[in-house]
This record gives sequence, structure tokens and C-alpha cells, in this order.
Amino acid sequence: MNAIDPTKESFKTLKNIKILYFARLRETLGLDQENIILPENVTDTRQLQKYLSNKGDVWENEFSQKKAVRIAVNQEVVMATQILQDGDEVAFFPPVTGG
Amino acid sequence: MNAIDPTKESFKTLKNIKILYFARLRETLGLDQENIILPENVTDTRQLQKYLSNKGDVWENEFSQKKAVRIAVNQEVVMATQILQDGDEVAFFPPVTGG
Amino acid sequence: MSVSVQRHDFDISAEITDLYAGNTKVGAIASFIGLVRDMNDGLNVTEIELEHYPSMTQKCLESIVQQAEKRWDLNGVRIIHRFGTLKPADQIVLVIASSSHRSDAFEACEFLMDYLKTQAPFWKKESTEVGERWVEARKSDDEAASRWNSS
Amino acid sequence: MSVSVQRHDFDISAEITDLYAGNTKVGAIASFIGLVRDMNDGLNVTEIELEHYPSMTQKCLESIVQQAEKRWDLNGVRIIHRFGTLKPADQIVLVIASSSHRSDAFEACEFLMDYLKTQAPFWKKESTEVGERWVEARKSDDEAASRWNSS
Repeated sequence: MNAIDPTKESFKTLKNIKILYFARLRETLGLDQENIILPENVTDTRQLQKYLSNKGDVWENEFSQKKAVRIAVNQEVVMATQILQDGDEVAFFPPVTGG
Repeated sequence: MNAIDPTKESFKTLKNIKILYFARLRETLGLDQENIILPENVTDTRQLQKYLSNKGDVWENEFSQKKAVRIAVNQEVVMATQILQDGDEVAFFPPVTGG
Repeated sequence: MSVSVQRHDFDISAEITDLYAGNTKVGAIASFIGLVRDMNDGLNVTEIELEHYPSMTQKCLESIVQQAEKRWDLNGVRIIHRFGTLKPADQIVLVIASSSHRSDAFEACEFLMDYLKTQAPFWKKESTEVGERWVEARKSDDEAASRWNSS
Repeated sequence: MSVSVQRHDFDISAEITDLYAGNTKVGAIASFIGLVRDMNDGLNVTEIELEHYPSMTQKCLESIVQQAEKRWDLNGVRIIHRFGTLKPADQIVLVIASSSHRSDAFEACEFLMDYLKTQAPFWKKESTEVGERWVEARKSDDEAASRWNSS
């Protein structure tokens, strides 16, 4: 699905994504959402987690797999690693506790 | 439990019981309840069924085991044959269909 | 515990409110409503007549509730069963079970319905396009009730 | 199918009436209400804050309903889940499943709750006597949801 737009060949690796943080993550990170341009070496959800973990401190604490974090891409939970596309909405949150 | 009242020794085998009929039985027998004195040879629910069946016609039809009939003694369903006591309330009815 | 056998209709909201009012231990309320359907065993039903055995019905339902209260951790149980003449879409029966825990409430509610269906002395007579008939007991109801013996 | 995610309260009678109104095929309505309890994991709870992920919540609940409609013969399904600030004894969630048959209604209602509990993006934060805390997910909820995979 890595569609290449021929009119923008020089930007083909630029992917804008929106990241949302919920519940405990939103509070400990002090952030509910941000828009980022993915670095070239970050192409999937697993690499994105590692990238966020590398920001250190609370980020490392939340994203270094010590804590259970669920990931949704475009409002659907992804169980396995998923390739990220330009325009994706990625959400990180703890296991749900509704109902 | 065949308690004998010493003050009424001569009536010791006389047992008055009340019989109730519900639903299909009430309709086909044309009777919703009756009080009877049990004949000496009728001492339990099975014998009572046979006794009623012997009345013939619709009685035989309902009580000769061709149709499913449930029996309650004093408002509790009895699964096995039960000895009848003076004053018992015996009910005959089809399998229940409430709810 | 609260069991009612009545001719008149009921309101589930009012019953639920009565059942848990003020009890902040209750986390889960499972309920069931049985309704008259306009079709049964291939025939259109215009009306049903529900007969019961008054002196036995109340005792029987209370005994079923006691069995549920022994098996599950319940805060409250409510059963209402109507009798008399009912029409399609009319409410027949209401069962509510409340608990601190969802699985207890669900299981107790289903158990209560299964036992009520096979033990409580009610009989339905249907008015159909081809006349009146007594509803036959269903084997599937006996099977539903019997699964609680093994679990 | 009807799914609502809302701040305001709900009335189960009104929802049930809306769901089956006029449908005389419905014979069975199973429902569940989840309430805020005043105690959780050993601490008194004075208030909870329910956060959710708006653009995902609706989609997720609709997908759960579709799964239930595939598995069981249902006439109607209704889910309401509240968010915002709630107090003990407040209603949190309502699930209703109606069917011609009792077992379909019961199973679907329980399935919907199990899936909602483990999949819908809601998070509870409790205010307790010793401060605020996020509620931890329960293993028992995962187990409850997973039993539907094998049956």
C-alpha cells in the first residue's frame, strides 16, 4: 500500500501522522495529541513506539513495553505491527476499562 | 408419617383430599376442583391416578398415562409416587408453559 | 426478594429503581422481559389467556429465587409474572437480578427464567385464526433448565 | 442498530419501548445496566471520570453490534454508554438485545457487554479517599470476552 504520488516524487518519504494519547498516557505525557512528520527510519507502529520511547523520561517509561499500551490506527486497534501511511491517525492508550 | 389419631381410631383410614385440575385437564374434565374421600385401596398418588382413570371416558383419556400429567401435592411438584395424607391438596396439570 | 403474580402491567424502570435504590454496592443489573408474540408454531395469535395455580405460584417462584440467591452473589432479585388475558406485544414476565458483578447478574437472570419456564405453574392458551389451543411445553425449555444441574 | 455515546442519563423503559415498539415478532428482551459502585479494589469511590476516544468509540460499538447480529437472530440492539463525571449509583452503560427467542437475546446481551468491556475505548478514573487513580483492566474481563471465540 506504499502508494507513490508521481507529482510529488521528492516528498515520497514524507509522512504526516496525527498521534493521540488517552487516559494515563495523556496525563503522564502531558499531551493529548500532536502532528508529526515520521522520520525516514520510522515506517511502522513498532518503530513509532521505539521512536517515542527514545524521547526519554516519561516517554521511555510509557513506551518501552514495561506498561501495557494499546495502539489504534485510524480508529481500529492493531494487534500486529502495522505499516504507517501518510495521514494516519495513531492512538496510544492503556487497556480499556469502560462498561 | 401415617399418624393415627387415637381419639378417632375407627376413622383412621378415612382421608379427605382436595383435588385441583388446571388448564387442559380442567377443560376436558369440565371440573376445576373437587373434594373426595379416598377409597381404602387408594393410598398414594399413583393409585389416585389409576382411580381417576377408571372413571372412564375423558378421565381415562387424561389419566391413563397417554398424556403428560404433572402432580403437585400441597403446592409442591412430586416426581415419584407419594403417600397421600388426610387434608392433602392434590393438583393435576399439563407441563407448564409460562414465562 | 420480591415476587409478584399480577393481572396488571409493569414498568421495568420503576422496578429497577425500587430494586437498587440507594444501594451503591450494585454494579450490574441484568433483566429479562418476555412478551406475547403474534405468531407461534405457525399460527397467528390474536390473544392469550394465562392461567395459573395461585397458592402454588408464589411459593414456587420464591423457591426459585432462593435457589438463585444460594448459587450467586446477588444484591436483589425481582420477578413479576402476569396472568389473565394478554395481547401480542404485551409484557408477560419480568426478571431482574442485581449484583456487584456482571457475570452473577447475567447467570442468575438466565437461571431464573429457565427455572420459571419449566417449574412455575402457568399455562398459556392461545386464540388463533383456527380457534383456541393450549400451548405445548417445549423440550428446548427443559434442556435449558437442565444445564444448570451440571454446572 | 442504534448506538449512543452521551453525557446525559438514560431511561431503560423508554429505550425498550423504542426498540420493539410495534414489533410483535419480539418475544424476548434481555438487558443490562452497569452502575458506578461506591467501592472498587478496596477503596471508597466518590466519583468517576469516564474518558473516551470519540471518533473510535462509535465505530467500535457499531462493529460489536454487527458481530452480534451475525451470530444471533436479533430483532433489535441498543447500546448507550455515558462519558464524563459520574457518581456512585449513576448509570454508566445500557445494552438491550431483543429476539424472538430467549436464548438469543440473553447470549447476545452478554456477548455485547463482554466485547464492549474489552474493546470499546473508554477509560475510568476514580476519585477515592486517597486521591485519583486510573482503573486497571481486569483479566476476568478478557477471559469473559475470549470464551465467545470458542463457542
